[in-house]
Amino acid sequence: MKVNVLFFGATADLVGSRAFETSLPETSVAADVISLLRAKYPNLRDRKLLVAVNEQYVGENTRLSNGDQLAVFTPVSGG
Amino acid sequence: MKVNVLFFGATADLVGSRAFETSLPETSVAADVISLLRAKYPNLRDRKLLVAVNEQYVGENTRLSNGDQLAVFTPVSGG
Amino acid sequence: MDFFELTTDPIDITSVSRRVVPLECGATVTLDGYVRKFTKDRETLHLVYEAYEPMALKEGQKLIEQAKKDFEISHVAIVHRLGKLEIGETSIVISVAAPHRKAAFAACEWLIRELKRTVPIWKKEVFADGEVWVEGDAADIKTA
Amino acid sequence: MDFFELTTDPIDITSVSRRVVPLECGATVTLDGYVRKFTKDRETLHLVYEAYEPMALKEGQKLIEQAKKDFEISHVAIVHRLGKLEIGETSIVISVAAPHRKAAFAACEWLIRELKRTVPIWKKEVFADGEVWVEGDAADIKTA
Repeated sequence: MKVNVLFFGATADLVGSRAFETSLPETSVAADVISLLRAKYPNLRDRKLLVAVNEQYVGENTRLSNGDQLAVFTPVSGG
Repeated sequence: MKVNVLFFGATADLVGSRAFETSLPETSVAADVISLLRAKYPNLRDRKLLVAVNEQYVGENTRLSNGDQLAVFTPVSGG
Repeated sequence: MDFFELTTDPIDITSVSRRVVPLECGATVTLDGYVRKFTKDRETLHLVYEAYEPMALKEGQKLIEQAKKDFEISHVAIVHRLGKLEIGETSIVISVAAPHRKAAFAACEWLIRELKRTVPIWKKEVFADGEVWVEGDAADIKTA
Repeated sequence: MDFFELTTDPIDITSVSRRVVPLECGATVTLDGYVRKFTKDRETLHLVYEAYEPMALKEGQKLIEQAKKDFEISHVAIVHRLGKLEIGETSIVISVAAPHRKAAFAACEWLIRELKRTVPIWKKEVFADGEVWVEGDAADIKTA
């Protein structure tokens, strides 16, 4: 399956891009995407990262589906 | 000595006037004015009353001086 | 910079909360009190506020000075309206500016509570079926 | 009636705090956050806010719904600014209207604390000598 990952703020700067599309095995979970990103972007390795799937926060063990829109980001700092 | 007493809000309505001038013995304290007012205006008898002398809250035993400006009023309710 | 004012004119909230914005501040907490139409089922027609003005100004300044001692805040702005107020009109604005929001919240809450206890202003509620001067809770007023 | 909005335009505080005033209400508490020039001795030049907009709107609505369940309040209005903000410009306004002020204070304080933890918006501080994306405290975010 394919998923799209969005980046914002510090995460976009660390990654050097604002989106990333990737193919994953059918049984992948959110944590697999984090591992893949940390492998691909060493800047992310020591950062706390949160994951949203289709605009909802999810836990690391949440199963992904084809076409999911992910966002992976550092802790928010609005206000 | 003479003192002037001001009334506001509920107190002015209960008394039917906004000021009252009176002569007092030289050693009078704030409580004496309260007693005098309660005697003169029965409407005040069961009301909690605060006293200010020259725009400062005072206790019942505060000595008065000639020319003092008093205010006697029910608990405030601004805001 | 701080101010405590009485006015018979309508109060513009922003003109109070943003008249002074110190450069070390990042948050302002504003309490905006206004005339409530319904208290449970009882309908208010309007309110009337009356003050012992010179003493109210002194007591207001004292509150501001005390708040600035007790909380880590930079600036306090208070405007209280007097006279007749229609439904929805603002009777009081208290704005507290601080480097950080927690002190601003705490000081603003303290200021409105103390103001209702110590500043010589009285409120008359006018209902369809009568009117009443509201009596506050004056416990423990500090006296000279 | 309640609203959570994102905007790149300057925010007028009164237009947020007084856009809706329910008739059973008597108090509105407003938090107004803005760009602080000095944090201790360090000088900020400006801020940049960026959001994951569709998710921020959803998270903002969730906060409002939760606040209305947990506090005796009538109306919540939140506007957050995005983009580049100069010193003194307002980044956020949170207004809570309630019949009585205590619930409004409590809800407003809860809303800003939760917003800073859960709503996907990020702040970049630009100083004279560099810039940094501020990292928040994301402990215990509730996940689906």
